[in-house]
Amino acid sequence: MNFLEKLLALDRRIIFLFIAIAVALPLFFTVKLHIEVTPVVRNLHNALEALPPGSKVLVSLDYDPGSMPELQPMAESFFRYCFMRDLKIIIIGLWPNGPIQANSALEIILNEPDIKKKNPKYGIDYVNLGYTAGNEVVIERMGSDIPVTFPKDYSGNKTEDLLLMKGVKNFNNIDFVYNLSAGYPGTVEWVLFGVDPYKIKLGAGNTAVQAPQIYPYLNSGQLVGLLGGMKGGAEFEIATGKPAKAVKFMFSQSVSHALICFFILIGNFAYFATRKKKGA
Amino acid sequence: MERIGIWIAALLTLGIFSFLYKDNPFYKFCESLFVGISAGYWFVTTFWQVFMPKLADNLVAGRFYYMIGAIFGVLMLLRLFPKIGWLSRWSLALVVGTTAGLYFTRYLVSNGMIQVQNTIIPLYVKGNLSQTIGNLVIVIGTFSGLIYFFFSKEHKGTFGGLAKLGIWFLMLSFGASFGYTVMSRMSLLIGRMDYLLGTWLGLIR
Amino acid sequence: MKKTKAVLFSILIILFFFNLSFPQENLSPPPPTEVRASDTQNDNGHSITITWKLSGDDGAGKKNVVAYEILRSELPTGEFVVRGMVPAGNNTYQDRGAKEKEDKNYFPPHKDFYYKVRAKTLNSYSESEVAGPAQAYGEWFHLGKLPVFVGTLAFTIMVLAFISLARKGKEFYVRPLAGIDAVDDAIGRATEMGRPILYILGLGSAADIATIASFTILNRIAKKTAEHKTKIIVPCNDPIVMSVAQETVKAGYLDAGRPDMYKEENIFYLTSMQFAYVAAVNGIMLREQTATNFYLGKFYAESLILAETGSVAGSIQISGTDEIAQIPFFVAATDFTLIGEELYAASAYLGREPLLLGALKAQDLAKAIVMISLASGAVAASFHLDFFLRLFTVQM
Amino acid sequence: MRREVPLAITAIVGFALIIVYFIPHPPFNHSRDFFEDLFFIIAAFAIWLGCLNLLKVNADKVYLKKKGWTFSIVVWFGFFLMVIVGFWEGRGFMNPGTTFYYLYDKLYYPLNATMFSILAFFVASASYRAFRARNKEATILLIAALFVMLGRVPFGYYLSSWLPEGWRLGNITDWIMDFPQTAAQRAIMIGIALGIVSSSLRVLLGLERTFASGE
Repeated sequence: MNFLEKLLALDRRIIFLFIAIAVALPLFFTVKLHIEVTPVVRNLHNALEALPPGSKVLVSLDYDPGSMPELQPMAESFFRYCFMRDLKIIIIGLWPNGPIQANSALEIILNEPDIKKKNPKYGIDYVNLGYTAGNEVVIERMGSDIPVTFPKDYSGNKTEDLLLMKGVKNFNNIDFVYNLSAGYPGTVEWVLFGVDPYKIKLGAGNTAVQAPQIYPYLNSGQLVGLLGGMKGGAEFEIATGKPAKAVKFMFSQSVSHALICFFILIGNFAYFATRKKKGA
Repeated sequence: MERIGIWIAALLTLGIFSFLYKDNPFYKFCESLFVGISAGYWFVTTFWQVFMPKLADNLVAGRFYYMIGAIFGVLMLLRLFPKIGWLSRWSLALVVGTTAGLYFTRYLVSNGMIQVQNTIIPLYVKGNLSQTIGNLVIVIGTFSGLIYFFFSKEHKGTFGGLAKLGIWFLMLSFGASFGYTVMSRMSLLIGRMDYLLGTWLGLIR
Repeated sequence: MKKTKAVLFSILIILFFFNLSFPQENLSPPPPTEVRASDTQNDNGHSITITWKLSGDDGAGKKNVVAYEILRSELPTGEFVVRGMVPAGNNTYQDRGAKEKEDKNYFPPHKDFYYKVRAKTLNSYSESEVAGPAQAYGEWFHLGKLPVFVGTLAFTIMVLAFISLARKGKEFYVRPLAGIDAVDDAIGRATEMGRPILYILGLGSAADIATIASFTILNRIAKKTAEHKTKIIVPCNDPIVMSVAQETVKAGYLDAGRPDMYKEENIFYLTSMQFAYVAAVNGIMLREQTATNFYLGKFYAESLILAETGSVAGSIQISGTDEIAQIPFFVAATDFTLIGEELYAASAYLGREPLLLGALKAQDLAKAIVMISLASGAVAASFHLDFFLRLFTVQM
Repeated sequence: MRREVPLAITAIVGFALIIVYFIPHPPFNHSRDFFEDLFFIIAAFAIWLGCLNLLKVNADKVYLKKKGWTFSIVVWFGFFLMVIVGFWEGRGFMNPGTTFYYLYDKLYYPLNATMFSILAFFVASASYRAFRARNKEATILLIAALFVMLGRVPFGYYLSSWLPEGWRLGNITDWIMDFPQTAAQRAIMIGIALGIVSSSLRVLLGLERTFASGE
């Protein structure tokens, strides 16, 4: 067995160890990395910047804790942005866990000093209407009547009694929709059942696994912008000038990607080198 | 209570990770717990989020035709009794029919017609070279990709060349998905590591 | 009468020329005109659509109209109530309500309603004339879905036509598919080596189209293994999938004339847990030293783990799925991959059954139509013609 | 009876659903929702079936004292822990602050998330041991993957910052995602659409009938 063959037969536990180090070690360092904001994120940010203060933004959180590392930072940075810009937030979920995720993100954001100064109030600056079963049918029903689709908010208050919901009947009264999605129902359903029939303006954040399947809708203009995976989240944080969790994790993400690339190259090199020898 | 919970969660996380070194009783324990807990979790969740709202509430509201769901559901359970187990095929047939019926129009529209509609774009955009090239790439890529999936003609000559181009487009897109999937998995691992090192041990902030 | 008109007119002219007296803000805007109310098309009968011509001060004139309010009444002279509001610049509104009688926002069909539109500035408003009566009613056919209807009908006819051609004995050509050609070699190899074949149906339920396609492929492969007297192992992760798989394999052995060789214990249920299932399958691969592994059906995150283990164990691997996110791992780590549509086509390939081939042909014809429309549509669109685009435009 | 009835049920339900798709008039406009509900209800029963199966398999293990039977007790424990707490909590079982949510947050979530994060390790091992540029197609795939993996993290910027703006790794990745990737996704989606439509039709017409075979 020569060196290359030995290399190929490397115990996978050594590879595992490399990955553990590549992910864990960078977490201890705060490195200021250059994060470029890609056009798809820039477009989303521009669309949001164009909203005048007081605009009503519907946020649909369609994921469960399984996708938290990727989507939770996006939820947090979006809420932070809305409070700073005085945009009114209406939270819903097509997944049962969505509104719960929203609450845990709000808990963090509302305790940040900058936001505390603004002192956003429930019912005036933000509401959480909870979850309703029915997948894409919920979107259709919201097109005709939001208070009927969500008669009560998460804590059991009547939706009509909430100050923020005064005058909100259907998508006509919503200025922007932001969707965080980890699968079905999610961004694709919002495009097909929200954007196409009701002409809503839609921006989305997706897990990286989902993102490539969402790109066709970006290109056709049905989607304003997209945050893809943790990197998308980091770009949004940079674009809004508030680097937070996703930016912090980017160093780990970088190192681990580089390591995977290195593994692919080395593995293939060793494989073809040993094969050639055998062939000769 | 919160602190105890964090300790339990951290130990379970380590237990699963221990499998990477080798199979061991600690991992076996965590895995068995996971099997039991997730079955229980889904049992409870479907009860409160499907059973009650979709079946019980509708029956209470007087929509008795929802009994059909209960009947076919019970037929499904007959599988447990070998002698009349074949009756469960009826519920399977209903599920298959529903899936096929719903998928037929759903896929025809959202994956088919809407994608075609979005691909019918001008090949020449006045004064915008990069958009022109981009549109060309999209139309040619979609077209040649479909050629690859064409089964009635052998991939030879010009046709074969287009099919080859199609498969290159497909592979490029698979490469992109590959990269994005790796990104997702790494993010999940970062999330766990952050939990262990930050939330649990407090080593990083 | 004439005199008064003339006087009024001259006052207006004077006001216009001197532009004095009234502070502008108190002037109400010109009302919306040509208000029309009619049933909303293609709906279930609980909505009326109102259209109007914008007020003269909306986007033009004083540009001070900010919104329109839509009011409804059951009588032309009756009490009008506000039904909704849209921002300035919009000239349509769909007044919708609930379909349930007990809902307080219930919108009764077949009942007369009258509408008014109110143009609002920040501190005043003006109302249009009353429009109506209009009734809401449900349609029996959704015109916006006409392209889908045509597509459905055309496709069904194509499938039936090709099937009847096939029944009459017409031979259809299909091009060779690398993954399918490899199946025979793979089974042969397992026979030579005297090792078993592993067949994984994926994590889908028995109702998933991918799983259904995989059942048919399993049936053909079981037949071949029966002919070669090679053992086939099918671990399942769903009890229903397992019992269907047992029947499928049994039928394959029957087709090959070897029902005696069928062993039910080789088709078994492991667990429904994704990762526990994979761990168990990995164990089988290493213990049984399987010569060939098939992964056909719905696969999720486990695709990578299966493919890696098989690759390291040196098995020939043939994979196929319609889960787009998993195809890359199969392409990179297995020997042959059936990509998306190829998986559905595979059952027709392996069986060479005329009926299935007929359906495949219809699929190809549809694809050809799509490709032609795509190419000519793009050319037409370059000259700003949208005929082809409208062919595929669906209104939900 | 055993074979014809299922095939008939499938065909009737399936074709009815396709037809009502085009009818907005009541009562047909709700029938799709109704069948979707039926689907979920039957699926809920199927989960019961799965759970009963799981409990039975593990009870057998304990009863026969098979290898590792102690772990089967853990399975039972986990299942009934969740079920008892979940039923006791009632409809608001998942609200933060409930015991069920606590169990979810401290047991289910970490176990589930860790199971998935283990994939990161397997990706690494597979990229070293199994992802081979075995032919031209796989080579293109791997090269595109390398581009995206590097182009999507800040490292890509440092690797290619010497290139002129617009030609860096990040820009190339953007371009791949916006155009060739989108094109290929559409081709696959259209192909899958035709495949599903045709397979559904084959199932409804009773041509693909393996699912109806059985005892």
